[in-house]
Amino acid sequence: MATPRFTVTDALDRLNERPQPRPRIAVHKFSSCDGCQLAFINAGEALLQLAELVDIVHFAEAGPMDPEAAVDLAFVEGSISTPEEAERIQTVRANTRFLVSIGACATSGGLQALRNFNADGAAGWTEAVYAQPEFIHSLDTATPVAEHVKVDLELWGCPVNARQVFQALRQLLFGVAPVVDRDKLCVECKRQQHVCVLVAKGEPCMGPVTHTGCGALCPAFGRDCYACFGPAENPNTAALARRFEGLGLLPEAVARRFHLINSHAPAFRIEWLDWQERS
Amino acid sequence: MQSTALFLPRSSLDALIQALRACGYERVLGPVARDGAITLQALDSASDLPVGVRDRQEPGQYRLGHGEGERCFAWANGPQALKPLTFAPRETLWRCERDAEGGLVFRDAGERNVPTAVIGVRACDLAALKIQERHFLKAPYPDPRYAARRESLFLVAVHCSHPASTCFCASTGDGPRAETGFDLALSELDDGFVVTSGTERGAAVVERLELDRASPAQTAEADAEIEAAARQQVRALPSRNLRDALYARLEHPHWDQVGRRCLSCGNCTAVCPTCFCHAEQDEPALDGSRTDHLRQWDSCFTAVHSYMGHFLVREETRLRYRQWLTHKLASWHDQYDRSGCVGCGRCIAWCPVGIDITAEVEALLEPTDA
Amino acid sequence: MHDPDRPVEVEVVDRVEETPTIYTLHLRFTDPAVAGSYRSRPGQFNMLYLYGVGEVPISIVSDPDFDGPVEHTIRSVGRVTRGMERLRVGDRLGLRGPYGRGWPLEAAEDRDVVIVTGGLGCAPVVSMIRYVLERRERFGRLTILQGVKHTDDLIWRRQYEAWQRLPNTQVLLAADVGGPNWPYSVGKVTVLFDRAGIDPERSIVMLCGPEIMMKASIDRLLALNVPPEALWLSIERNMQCGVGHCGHCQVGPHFVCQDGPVFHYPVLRPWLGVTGF
Amino acid sequence: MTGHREIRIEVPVLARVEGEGALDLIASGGRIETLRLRIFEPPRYFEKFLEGRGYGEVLDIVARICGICPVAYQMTAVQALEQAFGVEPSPWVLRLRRLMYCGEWLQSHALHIHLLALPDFLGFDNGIAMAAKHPDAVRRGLRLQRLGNDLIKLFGGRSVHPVGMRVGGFHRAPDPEQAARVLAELRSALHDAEALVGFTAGLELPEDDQDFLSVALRHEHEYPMFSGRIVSDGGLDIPIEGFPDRFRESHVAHSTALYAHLDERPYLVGPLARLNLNHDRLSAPARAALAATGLRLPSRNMFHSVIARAVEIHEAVLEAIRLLEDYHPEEPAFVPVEPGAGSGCGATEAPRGMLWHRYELDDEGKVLSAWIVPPTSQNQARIEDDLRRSLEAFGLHHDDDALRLRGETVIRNYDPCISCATHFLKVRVQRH
Ligand SMILES: Cc1cc2nc3c(=O)[nH]c(=O)nc-3n(C[C@H](O)[C@H](O)[C@H](O)COP(=O)(O)OP(=O)(O)OC[C@H]3O[C@@H](n4cnc5c(N)ncnc54)[C@H](O)[C@@H]3O)c2cc1C
Ligand code: SF4
Ligand code: SF4
Ligand code: SF4
Repeated sequence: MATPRFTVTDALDRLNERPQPRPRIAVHKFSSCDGCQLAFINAGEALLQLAELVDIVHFAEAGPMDPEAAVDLAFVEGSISTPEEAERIQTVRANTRFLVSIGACATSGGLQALRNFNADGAAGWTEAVYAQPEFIHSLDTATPVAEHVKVDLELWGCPVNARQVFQALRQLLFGVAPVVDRDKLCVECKRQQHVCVLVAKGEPCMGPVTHTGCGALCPAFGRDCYACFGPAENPNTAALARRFEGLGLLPEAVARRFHLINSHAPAFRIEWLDWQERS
Repeated sequence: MQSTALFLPRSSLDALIQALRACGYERVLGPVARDGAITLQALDSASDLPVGVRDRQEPGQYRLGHGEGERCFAWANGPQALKPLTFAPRETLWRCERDAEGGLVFRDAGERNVPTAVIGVRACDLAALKIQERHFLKAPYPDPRYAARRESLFLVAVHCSHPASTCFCASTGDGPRAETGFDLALSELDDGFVVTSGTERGAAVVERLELDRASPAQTAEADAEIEAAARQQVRALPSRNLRDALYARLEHPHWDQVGRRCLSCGNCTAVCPTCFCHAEQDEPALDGSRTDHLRQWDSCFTAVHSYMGHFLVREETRLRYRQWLTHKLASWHDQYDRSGCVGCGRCIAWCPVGIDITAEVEALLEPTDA
Repeated sequence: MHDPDRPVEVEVVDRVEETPTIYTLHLRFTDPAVAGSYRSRPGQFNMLYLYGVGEVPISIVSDPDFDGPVEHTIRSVGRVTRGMERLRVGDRLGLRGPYGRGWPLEAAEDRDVVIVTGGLGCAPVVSMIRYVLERRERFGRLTILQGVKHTDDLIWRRQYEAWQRLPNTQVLLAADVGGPNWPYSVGKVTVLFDRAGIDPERSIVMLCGPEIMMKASIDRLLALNVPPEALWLSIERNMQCGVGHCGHCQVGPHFVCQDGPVFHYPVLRPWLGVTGF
Repeated sequence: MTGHREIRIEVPVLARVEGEGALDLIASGGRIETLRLRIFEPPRYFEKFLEGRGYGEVLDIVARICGICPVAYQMTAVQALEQAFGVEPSPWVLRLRRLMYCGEWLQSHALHIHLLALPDFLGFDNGIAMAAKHPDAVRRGLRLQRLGNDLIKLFGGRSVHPVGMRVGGFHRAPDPEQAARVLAELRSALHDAEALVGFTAGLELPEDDQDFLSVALRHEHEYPMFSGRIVSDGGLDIPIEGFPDRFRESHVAHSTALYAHLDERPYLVGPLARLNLNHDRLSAPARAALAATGLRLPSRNMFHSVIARAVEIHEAVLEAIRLLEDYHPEEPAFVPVEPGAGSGCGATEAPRGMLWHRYELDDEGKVLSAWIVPPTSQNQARIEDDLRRSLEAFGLHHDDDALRLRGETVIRNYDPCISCATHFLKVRVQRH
């Protein structure tokens, strides 16, 4: 469905019905690089300001520890990749009024979702990587949070942008649904007035199918976007892939463009499969 | 106002830049080759200009290269016209502060516009500027921000002598000669420029340079180059008014065909010098005490453009493309008495998949059985 | 130059809960100078601004000649309107307006006014109904035709019943699905036209509601020989600025915010029902 | 009561460390029976993902191993790939890389000192709670951390997974205006950075001397960041290529991270190891500030790690100022790269210690195999060793809470980055 989801009605009502004026928030970590939590930890002054607006009851990396506490708002980083995580995410959901998944790992499985495409499952890899594979408990897949529990708001990106997170948080504190902008990166790239690297250099830029949010960083550095924010709304991946082929990429290289950080996201998965078969 | 043609030797180009500064234009912008394209940047001196640089533009492709000689305007337009200077890609419209009692105070964002001279404006850019002025400054709600920014500009046009393969301004009647709307206009010859002024303030700037009159041979050469430029154009729109033809083809099967190629990425609308769609958004401070109300470029290719809560008026790409094309080439006639296309060809060159408006129109006009 | 994008502050002086999802806000300008110069027409709208959240176009339902607060009846559907639902007396908002063209008051004088609305009640026509009722002598018969999906969707049922009892006023209601407590018609709003006894010569028709409903009604009205020139309709499109700049509200060549939201049917005819416009 | 108390301490999730780990401790009769630092960060198989990818994709992939030190991963990988292709980056590129790396040291160390470690020494649960009582200290930390992030952003647009590096150099030279702004910020932060050295040295740190082996890079004249030989205070002095001959990794049941040993011994990498081995390479002002604290080096007290971090912050600020002062952009900001079959290895000093990579590539420049040894897995054996000794030295008569806190404090000295630790390597018994 291409229609933007602006309304998060039930969960928002639950959030707005919280008894205490200061919301209680938690930041949970699943399989991830910790980079998305840094949106908070790197926020500097804003982090201290936040601590005055809300009670941060659980945020292991920043210190507060109470993983099982009931909260109003839970931020979840990371994908679900072990049996323990599959259970823990249920507890997190049960304990929060509103759940926001942050980052590519949580919204699409992230980079580690590449394991989902391994023919012999993750087990095969465990054997290859570990001396004692029997010590490793891992699922065959790394999947987005929304494949396990109901998610009320998804913030994409690897990593999420701090501005994105704080704007969403501010809107939730106002009691309204955050704006989720799923426009293509090109829209922002042009606002920033970068010279298009696809047109001017023939680079296989993923911008035309990628969700905006980063501020068009890669084109700002004169390089092609590698889609760390995942698919935009209404992405015409097929037309872009054909264009990449026209730029001289082999089918296998075209396939890889869609098979990196958000490989598990349906729009990219389909395109990867298609070009994988051609190569 | 039509002034006498003067001649500015190439070596005096710096003097022109100085004269503009002396007349109070704190910022002098001009073409600079950067990141593989010719873009408007602040000029320190004439040596920043793209001397000997040539461009090659094709659908979905733009490349810079090097040519012969000293000329620094021997290229067609770059990725943006004047639009970003008058219609800002993102700006704060106003700020609002909320006091402890909940009272709201709305304030101006207080942005100051630097008096700016722009060298190298093309005929198509001027035509587009005039269209946008009509849009943003129309009664009863002229936009004061647009007005102030427009007011702060001094425009030095350069008549086109090197159109790209993507240009078709001759067919829309908007170029390659800059007819009006400039303060000064230049025609580049090998050893210098034929200069005419279009306004009093333009004349005041050149007066400082104490230039000789251009010789008849020089003006003749300049005219010949412009005429040749018109003849060189390989693309064209079939008519200056396609309104009825397009309105009659709203259900043409070709919309599906182009819908399959189009990325709906909005690049065409962003580079189009006449597109004006924008969206507004609030950006409150974390502590909630104040908020900025922003406006930023939007595009009829985005979902939010036609968002109506329970549905999108234009969900499918073909409908978004049709909205764009029929607005540009048809309903613009109803709104502003002319087409919204000035033939600059940017949407062709800067479309990542090279969709060509002239070719799409041609396909739409072809008779079908449907 | 006046800044058409900047709102002024208004205060909520009353709030009426119409249904669980519809509420009416009565707004007072905190600057008396602004209040003194504010003039609107039925069918026009304001851009209402919720602090830190955003602006939405909302029709004005209060009487234009009434000096009191400006009234808006709002349905909670999304970000902004749901946020506004939480406003209480004393809270502040931003307001810009009035914008757009309202109903053709002059053309309606001395004629029978037929109001056709559908869906969950339609604010723009409420302002017109009230306008007529306040100035009863200037208009002929008032006929209100309202269609709803479910019987529960009819808000202001009591209001309709009150209007029904007024002289020279006819109220006809239809629901797609009837029920035990539904004494009115069952079916689409179009089933009401035959019963309404519309005089095609004397009537001016004002429509507001979902576009398919309006399209079907217009077809029916034309079949009853109502001339196209007697038809007016109010439509909605996404609006960011309300002053003809942002481009979102275009329907074909028309900017709904400036050329509408009330359109003369012949003007809008080529675009009505065309997917994508 | 010490004698027969059976102590069972479980810290199910360690707070204030990056990633997720836990500590299990079973002791009885005044002796520790079992002590396990469990790292259960889920496996993420990076070395497998890298296989078959183009060399141009490697930097974007390895960055995602760790959100705290993505630059270290990119720096190490770029070094290995350049070695494999025989590319010599220009001195300009190398200077800028050093500058960018300063940013990461700054942000990582500032974060660790102020938000993660300081609460231990000042008696708070966490940095956020501490901010109310020590707003100045916390704000100073946040300022330094932001400055580090700003430095990284100059080169990559964002501090987590920056996008500006490429094999051969940078995609684009930093914007001079932005660089000038960062330089001004750095200058005004110099005082903070210098004061921090004295401040950390003035903390009441536990006295706990132990015997351990320090390992770090060592360069002829620079404080080590991304070049040099691998040295130890036990006399080791080898080129980085020699790493697999002397260092071994093994896998244990309770951890998804691997344990590394040098000649069968646990060893330390990280700020204290670097400082122990390289304090003579600090710049003069950094050496002076350090001397003023009276700290004697080499130090045998792991709690001095916090001081070492402050010294490195000071050094990073000084170094960044020096490098930015004569900054001028260059176009292009990279040397062209001709990919080809081969292999290369890289070693750099990540904030948490030495990071070692090795890649084998095919003739198109696609990765055939990747081998990554992060600092935290190198430290893991050392941490367990330390815990055992420190807790026994601290005294097992302390109550559970005190033991738990001391245990956590000891672990936090190493600033373990658990996400990093779990990108395990292929354990190849013999490689050469
Ligand atoms: C001229 C006019 C008069 C209106 N009068 C009323 C009225 O009196 N009472 C009432 O309840 N509603 C009225 N509406 C509809 C009302 O504007 C929308 O319901 C409202 O904008 C939804 O905003 P939201 O943020 O709550 O919803 P969301 O679904 O979150 O929408 C997000 C944004 O999209 C835009 N948008 C969404 N739906 C519409 C829409 N239907 N029309 C225009 N923009 C939209 C707005 O900018 C909105 O902020 C009117 C609309 C128009 C155009
Ligand atoms: S989405 Fe990216 S930055 Fe965020 S946790 Fe996952 S890998 Fe790290
Ligand atoms: S550089 Fe990429 S994101 Fe920017 S306009 Fe071009 S294709 Fe789009
Ligand atoms: S441009 Fe693309 S890859 Fe680069 S940061 Fe933005 S979304 Fe990520």
